[in-house]
Amino acid sequence: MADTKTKGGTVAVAGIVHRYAGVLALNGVSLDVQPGTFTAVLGPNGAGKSTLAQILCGVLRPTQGSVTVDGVARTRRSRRAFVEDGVVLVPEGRRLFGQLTVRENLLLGAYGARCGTAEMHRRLAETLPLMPRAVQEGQERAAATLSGGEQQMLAVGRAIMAAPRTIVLDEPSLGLAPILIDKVYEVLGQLNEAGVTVVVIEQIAAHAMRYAKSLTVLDRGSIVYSGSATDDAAEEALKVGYLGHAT
Amino acid sequence: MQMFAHTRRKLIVAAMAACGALTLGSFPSMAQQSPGVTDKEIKIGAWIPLTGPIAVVGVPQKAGFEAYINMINDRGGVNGRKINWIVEDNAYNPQRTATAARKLVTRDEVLAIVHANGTAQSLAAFPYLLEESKVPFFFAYAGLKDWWYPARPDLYGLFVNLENQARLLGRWAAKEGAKNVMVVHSALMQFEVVAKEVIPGVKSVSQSNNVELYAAKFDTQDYGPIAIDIAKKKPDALIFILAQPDIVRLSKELAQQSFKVPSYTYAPTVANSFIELGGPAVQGLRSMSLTVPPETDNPAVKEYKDALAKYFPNEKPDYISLFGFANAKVFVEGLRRVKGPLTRESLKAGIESLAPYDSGILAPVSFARDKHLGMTATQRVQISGNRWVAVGTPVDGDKDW
Amino acid sequence: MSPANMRRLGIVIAGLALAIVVGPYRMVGDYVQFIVAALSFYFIAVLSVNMLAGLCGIWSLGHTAYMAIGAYMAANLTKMGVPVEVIVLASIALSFVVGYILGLSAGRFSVLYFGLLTMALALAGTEIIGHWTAVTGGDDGMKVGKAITLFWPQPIETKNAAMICVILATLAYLVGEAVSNSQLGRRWLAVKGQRIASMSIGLKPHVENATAFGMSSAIASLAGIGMAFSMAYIDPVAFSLDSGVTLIVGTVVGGIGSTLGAVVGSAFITAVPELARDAQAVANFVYGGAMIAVLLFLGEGIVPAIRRRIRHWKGRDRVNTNVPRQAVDAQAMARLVSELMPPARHTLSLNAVSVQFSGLKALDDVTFDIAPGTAVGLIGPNGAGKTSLLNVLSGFYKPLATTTVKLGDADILALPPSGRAALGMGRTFQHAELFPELTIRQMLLTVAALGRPLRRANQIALNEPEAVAERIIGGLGLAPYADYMPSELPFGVQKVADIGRVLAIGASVVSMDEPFSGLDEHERSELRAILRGMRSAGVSILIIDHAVQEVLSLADKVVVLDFGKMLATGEPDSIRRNPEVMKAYFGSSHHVEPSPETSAKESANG
Amino acid sequence: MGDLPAVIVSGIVSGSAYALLALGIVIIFRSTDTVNFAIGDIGTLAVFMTATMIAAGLPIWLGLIAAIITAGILGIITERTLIRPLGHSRNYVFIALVVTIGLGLLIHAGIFVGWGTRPQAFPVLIEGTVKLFGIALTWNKILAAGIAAVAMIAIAWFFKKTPFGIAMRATADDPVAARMVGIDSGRVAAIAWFLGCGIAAIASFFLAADTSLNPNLTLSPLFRAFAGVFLGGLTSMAGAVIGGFTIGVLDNVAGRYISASYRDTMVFAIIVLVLFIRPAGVLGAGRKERV
Repeated sequence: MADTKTKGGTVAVAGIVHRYAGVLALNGVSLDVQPGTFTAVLGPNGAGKSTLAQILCGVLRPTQGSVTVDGVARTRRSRRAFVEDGVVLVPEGRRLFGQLTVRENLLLGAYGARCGTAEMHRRLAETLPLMPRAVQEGQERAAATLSGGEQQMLAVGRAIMAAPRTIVLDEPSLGLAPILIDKVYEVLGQLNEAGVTVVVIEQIAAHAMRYAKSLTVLDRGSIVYSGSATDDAAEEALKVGYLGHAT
Repeated sequence: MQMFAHTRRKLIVAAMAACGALTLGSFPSMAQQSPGVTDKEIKIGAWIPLTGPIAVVGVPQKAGFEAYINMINDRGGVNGRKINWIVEDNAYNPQRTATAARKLVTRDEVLAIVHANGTAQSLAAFPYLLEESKVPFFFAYAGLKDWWYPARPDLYGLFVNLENQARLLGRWAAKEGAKNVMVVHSALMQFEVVAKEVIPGVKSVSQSNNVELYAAKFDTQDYGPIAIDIAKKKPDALIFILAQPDIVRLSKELAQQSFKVPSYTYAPTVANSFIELGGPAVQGLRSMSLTVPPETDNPAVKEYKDALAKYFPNEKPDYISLFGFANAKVFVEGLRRVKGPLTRESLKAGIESLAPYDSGILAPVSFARDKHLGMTATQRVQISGNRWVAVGTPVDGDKDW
Repeated sequence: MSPANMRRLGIVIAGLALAIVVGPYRMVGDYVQFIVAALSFYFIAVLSVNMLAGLCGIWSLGHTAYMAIGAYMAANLTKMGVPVEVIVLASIALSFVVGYILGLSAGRFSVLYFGLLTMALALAGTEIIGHWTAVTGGDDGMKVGKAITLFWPQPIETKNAAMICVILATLAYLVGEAVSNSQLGRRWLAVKGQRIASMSIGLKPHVENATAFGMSSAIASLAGIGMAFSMAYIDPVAFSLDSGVTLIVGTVVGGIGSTLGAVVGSAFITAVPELARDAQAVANFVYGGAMIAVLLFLGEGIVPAIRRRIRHWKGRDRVNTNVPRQAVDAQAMARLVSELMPPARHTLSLNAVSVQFSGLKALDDVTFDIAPGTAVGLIGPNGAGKTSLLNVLSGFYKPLATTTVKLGDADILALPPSGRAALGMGRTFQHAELFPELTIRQMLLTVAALGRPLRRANQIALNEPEAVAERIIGGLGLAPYADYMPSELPFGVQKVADIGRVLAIGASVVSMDEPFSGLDEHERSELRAILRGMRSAGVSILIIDHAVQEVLSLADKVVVLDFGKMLATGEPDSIRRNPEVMKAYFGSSHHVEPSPETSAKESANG
Repeated sequence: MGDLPAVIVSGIVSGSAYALLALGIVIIFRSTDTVNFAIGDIGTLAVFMTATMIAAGLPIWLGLIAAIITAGILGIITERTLIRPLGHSRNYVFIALVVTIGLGLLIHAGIFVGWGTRPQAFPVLIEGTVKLFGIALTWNKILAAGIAAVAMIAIAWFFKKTPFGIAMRATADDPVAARMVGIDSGRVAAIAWFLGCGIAAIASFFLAADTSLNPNLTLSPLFRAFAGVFLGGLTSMAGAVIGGFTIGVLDNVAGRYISASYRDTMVFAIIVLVLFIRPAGVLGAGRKERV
């Protein structure tokens, strides 16, 4: 396995079209995530963000278009292959294993990435310090008993256990109080500084915009802006995407 | 939708046409003397449980009867006619038996039902078979007292009725000194009726004797608690009115509780395969046999062994198949004695002319116009080692011995 | 005569003819009589299971219990000299009541659990039969006397009971056909397909399920009567789990939701054991094998699979894309609405709406009004509480006690979800949630029939369900799609049809859940026209959508939710300029410590 | 009532077969949403196959291991060929149940053709009996209960401690999330069917040694196992085990003190009551059924 601390992965999609039961969710989306970057994908609900997140990570196979990981075509590979390539998803709604313990949830992140027992425990020791206190001290608690913010952190922790080179987060701020959202983003910032490529998919722009270096705005299945997160054009694109053209 | 209506009509027409074809098929295709009889063949039928818990009895029963029929057919049949014995699997289910009866009578058009199995099962077929269709029924492997007293026009038996067997068992137990007798029976009516007849048997020796009836669900798998219960009650003797597999299971549980008293059961249990399944737990079990032991050295039993080896090499010689063989032998003898054209009436007359007839396997059988149960005597037997051995001389269920 | 009536007449004639053939004139042999009898009573039994599975999605492994009711009633009542006709009525009544009561609980359980429950009941039932010797003859069974009938001087011989079976089967066939092609069957399909949407049009799923279960049970009891008379002997084995499984085999093989499927299925389960009499294991091989093969390869059973192939082959499952949907403009829509419903008369007022989930407030003190004939937009980021609010309005969430929701003087919260349609409240769904097994026309017919009382109360002239459905199909330009299943239609059309459903029920206060999501630009512009038309015809509309720009351009008033609280309310323009709203959507760097990058950005902007 | 302890012990011993079957049912249901009605038949078929090997000279204890492995492989084959191809349609859960009923019919027919319906004597691992609370229990039954206990502990350990076991529980908890994390759902399903059917074979093996080997070996134990499953809740492994033992005890107590002919009535009455009053099972708390 590549050394995760120094090398961020890349993942790119091109010409993605995706339909659910005939409904067009993505229409010709191309996105190239550069290694080591912190990218935010923003857009209102129904823009196709979650679909894009799942395609980036191999959870969904696109109706049309291609997915490449580190420059290698991966469109038809299984989700497991993506995990092995170091592309890890923190799904919308966290999707922790609520009946399993905190520790088991963390271990599973490493298990999914095919690592041996010794390595698993080594990673656990590395990951725990990044976690909030409740997670560190409540390793035998059922994950479902954690608070929302702790659960989100645990979900991030589970992803870190997979030693990601690219981590994709689908609405990590959903349902969290602002202070907790900051905590999550802090950890993401640390990861990014350590070289991991981070892609955050958000509806609420606030926090993502503070960390992201590049921004993609998605609206109704198409990319309406792609570029630096700090341009005026970015802000304008966001407003148009959410509120429509100012009249 | 319109189109489907059309399709549907077509289907209905097709179905009716098919029914019509079946109807034509069911008319006699050539002149016959009587249902089931042609110049070349005599069709008779039976229902036997070949699946389910009683298949243990049904399979060898069928093998024995069929071995004799095959032997006769290979020798040219009876008066040039081969016998075609059609067996339906009734799975020991009364309703399937009612269906089988219809199928045998109306589709196969058998001359008679011969050597079918099951009391309640056969009762289920009676309304159709005896009342509506008047098809004679010979030698059921079953039977209650009221089947024979008084004799019914189309019903003939060789099986010592179960109530008489029960009464004999009661008497036997009491004569061997039991004061408190427990009768364990399946909670089915046909078993219960039989179990009750143990009481007069026990009381016929001494009025002060006690009899307790103990019902257990038919085909109980786990006799553990029942065995514990029985062991606590400590009866002097146990009489099992149960199916073979149930007796094996109960005996094993009783042996496990080290509860050992003289135990008795009735004829359907007597089989070597039973000893094999029951193992040490059934040692000493007393019962009554309708036949001589299959180990007997006489020409009739030798004929049986040869036929069985030839036609059913997988069946080891055993009491049940031997009884089936003997039944076939008695039936064929009756068939041989038919005078004039073979009809249901002449066949009944042929059977009634057997008075007496010695098959070499059963006690001598004898029928008459008003005596349709051809055999009432049984031989008491007991398990000793890996076989059943005779105890005393044959006794008659109709009398106190 | 209509094709449907022609078909019914055909069935009656065929049934009578068959009854005569197998009747007392000895036209066929006993065996054929018996096979026809078995085919008939198996058909009735399979039909009862099939109907329930097909129309309601309820699988019963225990319908043999109702057969037992019929059979033992026949056996016992015949002994007392009761004629067949009375026995039939009595066992229909008893089975209906027992089935209705059990059916009431069907909605509490999943398909699997209810299937297992019916199985357990059948097992318990067999035990009861086994022990209730006085009535059932116990495990040994009992003899059934000859059937006595009012139309024949002598009792009917056992073999001629085939006639009774055929007549009962014909009746069952007619009932089965009638139910599946009537309002009743369509209602059941609606409940089966979309429980929540069915409540939004005023259906009570548990009552519909109970009625269906009761009817199905009553039909199953007819099979028991036929069986009893043609067997002349009944015992518990006939009503055991094995028999229940056999009925499931018949249902699965023939195909669910199809009367003809029941014919094929019952023919299968009658024929296999008959043909396999000489090879005892064959029947089980064929049963098991056919069951698995059909489920693996045909899924829905023989008859529906063939139908689907035919439909596909004739191209009936594909919409002709050459006929574009005729666009609907706002005026035409307003005319359509005003023909179908009166303008809204009452204000819908939501007062202090609060909802709590395990200590967390999903909605906190939300208060606003929807004045008659206005459109109110409800927006807010994900997780703001929009869906919770809709669920309170539809009756699926119970808000805290301080909450009041009133339409005029009527207390909405006191009503069950299904009771709100009667007040003229309706809703549309984000994913359209059309009834998957009804064509657009069938759906509109069903809903239009349910909307009758409301239109009558409002003195709307156009009230015949057929006429209402036609008017909506025409008015919404749905004509090219009316005879297709929802899954065969483009999503935009499905959404328009969903609006058609609200019109058909006669709602004048309509909540719309994400009407714009999943639509393309063309469809959006049409939807705008439809919404404008509805509003100008006086319908009160609550639009809940993420497509903020659409809501802002359509609504008279906008309510913004964030974290369950009302963040802002007012006219669209004021909302557009409201900094609080901006913050909710884009965040604001003023209140949280900025990260280095953001500071850079701010200074660049500043 | 002096023999109540004895009756309870005997109930626990007979309950071990129900508990094993119940555990197998729950393991398979949790991982693949399939209520496997053929589980007993698969176990029985495996024991029939090994009986042939034992008759040919295989040591009995190896026969037990062979039966477990055979049943496990039959389970995997079933999952691959009959269950997985069903996909996940709307009525998947019920359709899968009906498929296993069909499979049960097929296996029955197969055993009938291969071995006939006559019960065969089946050897026991250890002869003899032992006295406990004044009643005698055969070593066979004690051993059955012991092996059942060992198997259950091993399975508990497997699910609690091994990464793969944790992954299987995770899949039961949220199959979609498990796939997202990278867990191989196909392997999870295969192992679940292997384990489920394998432990069913243990039950079949000892039931056969107890009485005789016959095609209906697991028919009535399976219903008792289901009663146990309903008591414990369809998704709880511990619940299934406790439920199975409880049914064994209740059945014995009812058979001893109430009526030997009303035992099944009692068992079915319990199932109906539990399903009606507490569909999640008396012991089954937490998660509702996955549908």
